[in-house]
Amino acid sequence: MVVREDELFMQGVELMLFGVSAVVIFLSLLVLAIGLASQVILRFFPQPAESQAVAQRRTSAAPAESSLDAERIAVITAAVHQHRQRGRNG
Amino acid sequence: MVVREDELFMQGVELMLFGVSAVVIFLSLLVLAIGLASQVILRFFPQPAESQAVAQRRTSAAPAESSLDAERIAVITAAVHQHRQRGRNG
Amino acid sequence: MVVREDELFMQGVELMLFGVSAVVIFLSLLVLAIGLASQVILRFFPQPAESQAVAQRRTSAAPAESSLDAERIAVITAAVHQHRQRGRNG
Amino acid sequence: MSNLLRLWDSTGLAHFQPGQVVMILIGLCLLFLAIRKQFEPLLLVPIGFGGVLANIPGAGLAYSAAENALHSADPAVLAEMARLLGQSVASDAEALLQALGMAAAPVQQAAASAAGAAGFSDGMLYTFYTVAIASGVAPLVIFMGVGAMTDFGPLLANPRTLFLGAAAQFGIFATVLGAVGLSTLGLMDFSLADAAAIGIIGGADGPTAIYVASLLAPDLLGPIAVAAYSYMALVPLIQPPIMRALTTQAEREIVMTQLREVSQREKIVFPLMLLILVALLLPAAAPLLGMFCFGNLMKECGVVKRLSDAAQNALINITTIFLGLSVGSKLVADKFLDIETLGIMLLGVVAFAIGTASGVLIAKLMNRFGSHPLNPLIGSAGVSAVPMAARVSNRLGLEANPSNYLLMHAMGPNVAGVIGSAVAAGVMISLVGV
Amino acid sequence: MSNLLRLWDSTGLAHFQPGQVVMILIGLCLLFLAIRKQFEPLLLVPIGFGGVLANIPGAGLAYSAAENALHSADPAVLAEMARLLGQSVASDAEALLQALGMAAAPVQQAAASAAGAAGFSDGMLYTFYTVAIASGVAPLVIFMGVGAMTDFGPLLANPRTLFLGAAAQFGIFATVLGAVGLSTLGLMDFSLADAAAIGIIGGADGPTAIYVASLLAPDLLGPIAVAAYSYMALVPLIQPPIMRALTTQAEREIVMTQLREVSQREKIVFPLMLLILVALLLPAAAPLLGMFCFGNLMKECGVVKRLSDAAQNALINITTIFLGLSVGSKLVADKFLDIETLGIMLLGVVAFAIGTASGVLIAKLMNRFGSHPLNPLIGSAGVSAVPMAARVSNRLGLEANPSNYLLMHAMGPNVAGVIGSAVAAGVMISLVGV
Amino acid sequence: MSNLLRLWDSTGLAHFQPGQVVMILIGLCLLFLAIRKQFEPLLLVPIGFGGVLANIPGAGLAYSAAENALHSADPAVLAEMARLLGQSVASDAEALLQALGMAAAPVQQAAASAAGAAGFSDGMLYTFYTVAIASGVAPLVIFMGVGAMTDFGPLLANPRTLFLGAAAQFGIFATVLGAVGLSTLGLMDFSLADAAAIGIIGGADGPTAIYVASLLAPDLLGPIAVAAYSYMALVPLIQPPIMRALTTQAEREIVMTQLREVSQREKIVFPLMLLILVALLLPAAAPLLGMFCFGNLMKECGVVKRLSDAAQNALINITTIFLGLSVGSKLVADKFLDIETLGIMLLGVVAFAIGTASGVLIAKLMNRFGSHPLNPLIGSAGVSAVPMAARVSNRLGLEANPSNYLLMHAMGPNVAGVIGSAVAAGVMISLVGV
Ligand code: NA
Ligand code: NA
Ligand code: NA
Repeated sequence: MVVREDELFMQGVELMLFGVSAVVIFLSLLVLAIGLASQVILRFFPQPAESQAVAQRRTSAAPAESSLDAERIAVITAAVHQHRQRGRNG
Repeated sequence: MVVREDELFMQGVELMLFGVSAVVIFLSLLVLAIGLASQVILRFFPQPAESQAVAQRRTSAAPAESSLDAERIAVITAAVHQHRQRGRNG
Repeated sequence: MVVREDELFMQGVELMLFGVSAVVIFLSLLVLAIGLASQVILRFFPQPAESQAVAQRRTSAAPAESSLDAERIAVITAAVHQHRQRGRNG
Repeated sequence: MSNLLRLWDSTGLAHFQPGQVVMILIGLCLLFLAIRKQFEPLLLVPIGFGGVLANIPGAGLAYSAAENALHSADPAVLAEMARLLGQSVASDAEALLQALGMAAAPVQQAAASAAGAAGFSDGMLYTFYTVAIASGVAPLVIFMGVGAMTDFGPLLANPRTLFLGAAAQFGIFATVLGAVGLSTLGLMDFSLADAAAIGIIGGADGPTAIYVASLLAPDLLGPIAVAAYSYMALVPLIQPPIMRALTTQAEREIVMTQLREVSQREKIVFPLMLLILVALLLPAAAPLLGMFCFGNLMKECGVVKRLSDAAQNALINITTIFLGLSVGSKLVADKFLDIETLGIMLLGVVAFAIGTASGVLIAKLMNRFGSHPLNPLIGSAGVSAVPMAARVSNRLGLEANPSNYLLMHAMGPNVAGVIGSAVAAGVMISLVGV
Repeated sequence: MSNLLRLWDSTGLAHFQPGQVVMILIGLCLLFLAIRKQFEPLLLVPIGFGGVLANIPGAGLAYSAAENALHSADPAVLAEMARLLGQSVASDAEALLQALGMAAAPVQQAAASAAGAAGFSDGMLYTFYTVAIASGVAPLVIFMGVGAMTDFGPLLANPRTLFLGAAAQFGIFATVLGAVGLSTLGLMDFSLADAAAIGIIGGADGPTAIYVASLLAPDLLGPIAVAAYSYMALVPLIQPPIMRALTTQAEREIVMTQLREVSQREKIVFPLMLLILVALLLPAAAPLLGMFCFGNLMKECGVVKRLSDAAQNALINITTIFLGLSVGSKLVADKFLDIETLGIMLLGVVAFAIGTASGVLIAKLMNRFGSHPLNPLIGSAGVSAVPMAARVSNRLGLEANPSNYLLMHAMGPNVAGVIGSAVAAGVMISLVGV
Repeated sequence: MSNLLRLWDSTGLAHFQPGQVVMILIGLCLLFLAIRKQFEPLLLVPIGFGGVLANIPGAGLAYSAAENALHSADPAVLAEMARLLGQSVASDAEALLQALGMAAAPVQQAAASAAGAAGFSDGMLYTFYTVAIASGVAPLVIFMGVGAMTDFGPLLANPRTLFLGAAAQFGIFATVLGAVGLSTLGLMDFSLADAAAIGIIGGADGPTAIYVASLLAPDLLGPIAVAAYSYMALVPLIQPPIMRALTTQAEREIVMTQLREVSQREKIVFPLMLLILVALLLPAAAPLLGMFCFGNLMKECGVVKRLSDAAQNALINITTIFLGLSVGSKLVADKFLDIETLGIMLLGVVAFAIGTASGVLIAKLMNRFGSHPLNPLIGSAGVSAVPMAARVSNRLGLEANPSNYLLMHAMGPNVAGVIGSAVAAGVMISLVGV
C-alpha cells in the first residue's frame, strides 16, 4: 500500500519533470520558428504596400457593411461640409 | 368493455380536477412569492439610482453597437447644431 | 472479364442516354410550367399595386432595421435640407 | 429497357396514392394560409413545406430506414424483415409495418441494421424529427428563446393577473374531458395520454404542445401541432365574439390604473423564484419551465448579452426551421388522414373557446373583490398565444372606449398563460406519463 | 525512462510516413490557393486545413475508434480485434483494417465497442464527418441556404435559358462515360457508381457533388470535393478559351433585350412548382431540390425573414465550417494518394470543358430558332459555378462590345445549371444507387 | 386518492435530500457571483443555472435513462436491472447504481434499452452533456472561436514573451504534484489522471480544463470547471499581492519599448507554423491547438470573413450555452459534495498562485539577459485568463508609473499562456491518457 502511494508520487514527479521540459522545449522551438519565419517573410516576401491596402479593403468589405459605411460617410461628409461652410459664412 | 370506458371517463374527470387544482395552487403560490419578493427587494435592496444607470449602460453596451451609436450621435449632433446655427443666421 | 468490362461501358452509355434525356425532359416541362404559371398569374392574379407595396414594406421591415433606416433618413434629410438652405444663403 | 422501367418506377407518378395527393394539397393550403393570410408563418411555412416533402411518393423522406425497406416491396428484403420481426414469411408490407411499430427496441435495432445493409437509409425528415423532437431538444430550445424574449414587467407590476393565466388553462382540462368523452361514446379512440396531449392545444403555446405530444402521444403530434398553430393564428377570429358575449359595454370600458415601474432586481429574481417553485412542487415541468426561466434570466441579468442574443436569434431561428420540418414529417398520409385528426381539430377550437371564456369570467369575478378595477377583456389574453391575444384585448378595449389602451395590462395574463400551460403540461406528464 | 520513450513515441516525428508529408503539403497548397489566389476560399480553407489535420501522424483525427485501435499496434488490442473480425490472430493491422472496412454492421459495432473499452475514441474529424456528411445533412442545409440566396427573377423572365442549364449538364454524363471508359481500358478501377459520382463534378456545384459522392462513392469523396471546388475556382481560366473558340466576334457582340420585371407572386409560385414537378417525376432528387426550394420559398414569401436570414447566415456559415473540415477528413494519405485521384482530377476538368462547350453550342442552336436574340456567351454559364460563370460571360461580352452587359442574362442559365445538376444527381441516384 | 398520492409523490418536496438543497444554494451562489460580481458571467450563469436544474429532486435532468430507472425505486424495474447487471435481486438502488457505473459497454446498452422500454428517458442535461462534452466537441468549438478572436500581433512582435507563457505553466505541474501528494498522505484519493486534470486548472483556460477533464477525469469535471472559471474571475484579487511581493518598485516602473507593427503575412503564417510544430511533436494536442489555429487562420487570412464571424459569434455563443448547462449537469449532489471537491478548490488557487509567481520570476530572470527591458509585471499574464491577467499587469504598471502602459506588452505572454496550457494538456493526455 505504502509502496503504491510512493509510486504514485514518483509518477507525479516524473510527470512534472517531463511536462515542464516538454512545454519549455515546444515553446522554445516556437520562438525559433517565429523568428525565422519573420525574417524570411520580411526579407523575401515583404508585403507590397498596395497589396496590403487591397487586403485590408478586402477584409473589411462585407458588402452590407461597406454600403452602410458608404452611406454613413456620405452623411458625415455632408455634415462636415456644412460645418465648414457655416464657419465661412459666420 | 363499458366498464373500461366508464373508467377512462372517470380518469378524465380526476385528471381535470387534479390538474385545475394543481395549476391554481401553483400560480397562487407564485402570486404570493412575487408579492413577498417585491416587498423585500423594494424595502431592503432598493436599486441605487447610479447602479441602475450602470446596469442599463452595461446592458446596452455591446462594443460594436455603442461605437456605432456614438458615431450616429456625433452626426446627428452636428446636423442639429447646424440647424440651430442656420436658425440664428436666418 | 472482358465481357464484364464491356458491360460496364454499355451501362455507362445507357446511363448517359437516360440521364441526358431525363434532364432535358424535366427542364422542358419546367419551362412549360413556368410559362403557364406566369400567364395565369399575370392574367388572373395580378399583384395589386398597393399590396405589392405592402409586401415590400413587410419584407424589408425587420423592426431594428426600419428604426435604423428611419433615423438615417432623418439625418440625411436634415443634412440635405441644410445643404439647400446653405445654397440659398450663399 | 430495364433502365427505362427502372426510371419509370423511380418517378413519383408510378406510386402516387390518393392520400398523398390530399396531404400535398393540405400542405400547400397551410403554405397559402401562412404566406397570404400570415397565419403564424414562422412555423406554418416550415410545417406546410415539410408536409409536402413528407408525402412525395417513393422518396420516403419521413420514414426510417426499416420503414423504407418495407415500403420498397423487394421480396428478399421483406422476407428478411419478416424473419427479424418474427412474422410469417407470407406477411405483406402492411402487416410487417405494424409489427415493426410494436416491436421491442432490440428488434427494431436489428431491423434498422438489416435495412441499412440492404442499402436503405433514414429519410431526411425522419432524421430531423429524431434529432429535433424525439430527443425533446427543439421545443426546449425554442422555449429558452421565448423566455429570452419575454418581459415579465407587466406581470410583476400586477401579479393578480396570474390568476387569469390560471383560469384560461381550464380550457385544457375541459378538452381532456371532451376527448375521453368522445372515446367513451365510442366515436373516437383516444387513450388518456392522447386526451392529455390534445388538451394542451388549449394552452395556445406551440412548443409546449409539441413537447407534451412528443412525450405522451407521438402519433398524434402532426395534427396537434397543426391545430395549435392554426388556432393561435385564428385567435383574432375565435376570441372576439366570445369576449363580447360575456361582457357588458360598461365592463369593456373599464380603464385600468397605470402599471408601476418594475426594478431590474425584481425581474432578475422572478425566473429564479419560479424555478425554485418548480423544483419544490412540479419537477415534471422542470425541463420546460427550467429552460424558459434560463432564457429569461439571461435576458434580465444583463451580463450575458452575447448568450441572450444567440438564444433570441441564431439559435431559435435555426431550431424553428428544423422543428417545423420535423413536424411536417408527421403529416404523412397514413398517419394524418384519420378520423382522429378531425376530432383533434374540433376539440382544439373548443379548447380555445373554453379557455377564452374562463379567462373573461374569472376576470369578472375578480373584479368584484379586488380594489383596483380590472377590465374583463384582458382575461381572454390568459390563453397565451403571445402577443396576438393581448392585441385582441387591446383592440376590443379601444372599440369600447377609444382612449382605453389595454395592451400592457393584457401582457400580464398573456405571459402568465405561458407559465400556466407549462404548469398544466407538467401536471399531465406527471399524472399520465410513463 | 519508459516515460521518455513514451513521450518520443507520442511525437509525430516517430510515426511520420511519406504519404502524410505529401498530403500535408497538398493541404498547405490548397490553403495557399484559397488565401492567396482566392480559389473558393469559403470551402477550400476548411478543406485544406482539415486535410492537414487529418494527416497528423499519431493523432488519428480522421479515423474511427476501431481504426485508431488497429493503428495503435498494441498486440492485445489487435488480437481482440482479430477475434471480433473473424481473422487469424496472426493478421497484421493492414489486413485487419481491410477486414473492418468490409465487415457487416453488427461486427463493426462490436469492434467499435471493443475499441472504446480499450480507451480509443473516434477522431474529431471522423465525428464531424459522421454528423455532417454521412448523415447527408450538411450538403442539404447548405443547399437550403443557397436556395435562400438565389434570385430566380432572371430565369423566370426568360425561361428558355433553362435549356442552357440543361445543355451544360451534358458534361456530367460525358464524364461518366469517360470514367467507365478508363475502367474498360483497364487504366483505372471505377465502378458505375464511382463514375456517376465523378461525373457530378461537371455540375460545378459543391454541395451537390458532395451529396452524391457521400451516397454513391464515399471513398472518393475527398478527391471529388477537391476537384469540384478547385475547378469552380478555375472557371475564369477554363471557360474563356473554349467560349472564344466556339463563337464568332459577331455572335459575341449580340445585345440581348432587357429582361421584364418578375412579380413577387411568380417568384413565390416557382419553388412550389419545381417541388411538385420533382414529386411527380424525380423523387430521388427530393432531398436536394426540396431543401433548395424550401430555402428559396423562405426568401421570396417575405413573411419569415427571421428564418431566411438564419438560413443565409448563421446556419450556412456554421455548416460550411464543419462540411469543409469533414471533407478534409477524406484527405488522409491512404485514401487520397491513389492513381484514381489523378483520374478524377483529369476527368473533372474534361467535364467542365464539355459542359461549357455544350452550353455555348446549344445557345448557338437556340439562336437559330427563337425570336429574341441570344448571346451564345451566356450558354457557358449553364454549368452553374454561381456567380463566377455568369461573370465570365459578362466579361467576354464586354470585351466584344463595351456596352454589352450580359450579367443579368447569364444569371438565368447560371441558376438553371444548379437545378440541372440537382436533377442529374437525382437521375444518377435513382439509376445507380442501391 | 391514488392520484393525490401520485401527485404528492411527484412533487419535489417529497424527495428533497439535504445534498440537493446545498447544491441548489451553491448554484444560486454561482449565479449571484456571476450576475452581481460579474465573475466570468458567460460561463458561470449557465453553469450555475445548470447546477440548480441538475439538483431538482425527482426531475432527473442530469441522469441517464438507466440511472433514472434505478432512482425510481420501482421494484419490478429494479429487479430487471439487477438481472441485467448480474447483481442479486435483493440489491438496493445504491448498489445497482454503482454496478451500472462499472459495467461494460454492452451491459450498459442493455440497461439503457430496458430503462427505455420501461418508459424512462435520458435527462435533458444528460443529453446536453453527451452531445456537447462527452463527444469532445463543445470545448473544441469554443477553442476555435477563441482562436478567431485572438490577435497574435503582440506575441509575434516580441516572441520572447512565449517563455513567460511557458513559465506560468509551472503552476500546472506543481499542482499535479500537490494532488498526488495529498493522495500519498492519504488525505484525498486522486489517481494520476485525476491529478493531471486538476493541474490544468492552473492553465487558467476554461475550455482546455473542460476538455482535459472530460478525457482524464470525467467524474471531477464539475468541480474542475467551477474552480477554473471562479479563479479566472478572481485573477484581479489573487495576482496583485503575489506580483507586488516578488517585484521591486524599480522593476515595476520599467518602461518597455514600443512593439513593431506585424505584417498580415506573418500573422497568416503563424497558425500554420504552430500547427506543423504540433504535428511534428505533440499530436495529442492536435484537436485543441488544431481548432485554435484554424480559428486564428480564418480570422487572419481575410478571405473567409463569413466563417470567421460565425466562429466568433453565433457558433461560440450557442456552444457556450450548452457547454455551461452541460457542466452544470456535473454539479449533482452525489458527485459534487465530496471531500475531493474541497481539495480541488484548494489546489486550484495554489495552481494560480504558483503560475503567477513563476511567470514573474522568469520575467525577472530574462530581464538579466535580454537586451530590451522587460517589465516583470507582464510575467503574471502568462497564466492566460485572457484578457483579465493582462489588464492586471497593466493596472499595476500604471500604479507604479502613471505613464507606463503595459497592456499590449502583456497580451504577448497572455496569449502565449493559452498555447502553453494547450501544450501542457497535450503532454498530460499523451503521458497519462488511455
Ligand atoms: Na397558455
Ligand atoms: Na450545375
Ligand atoms: Na494558460
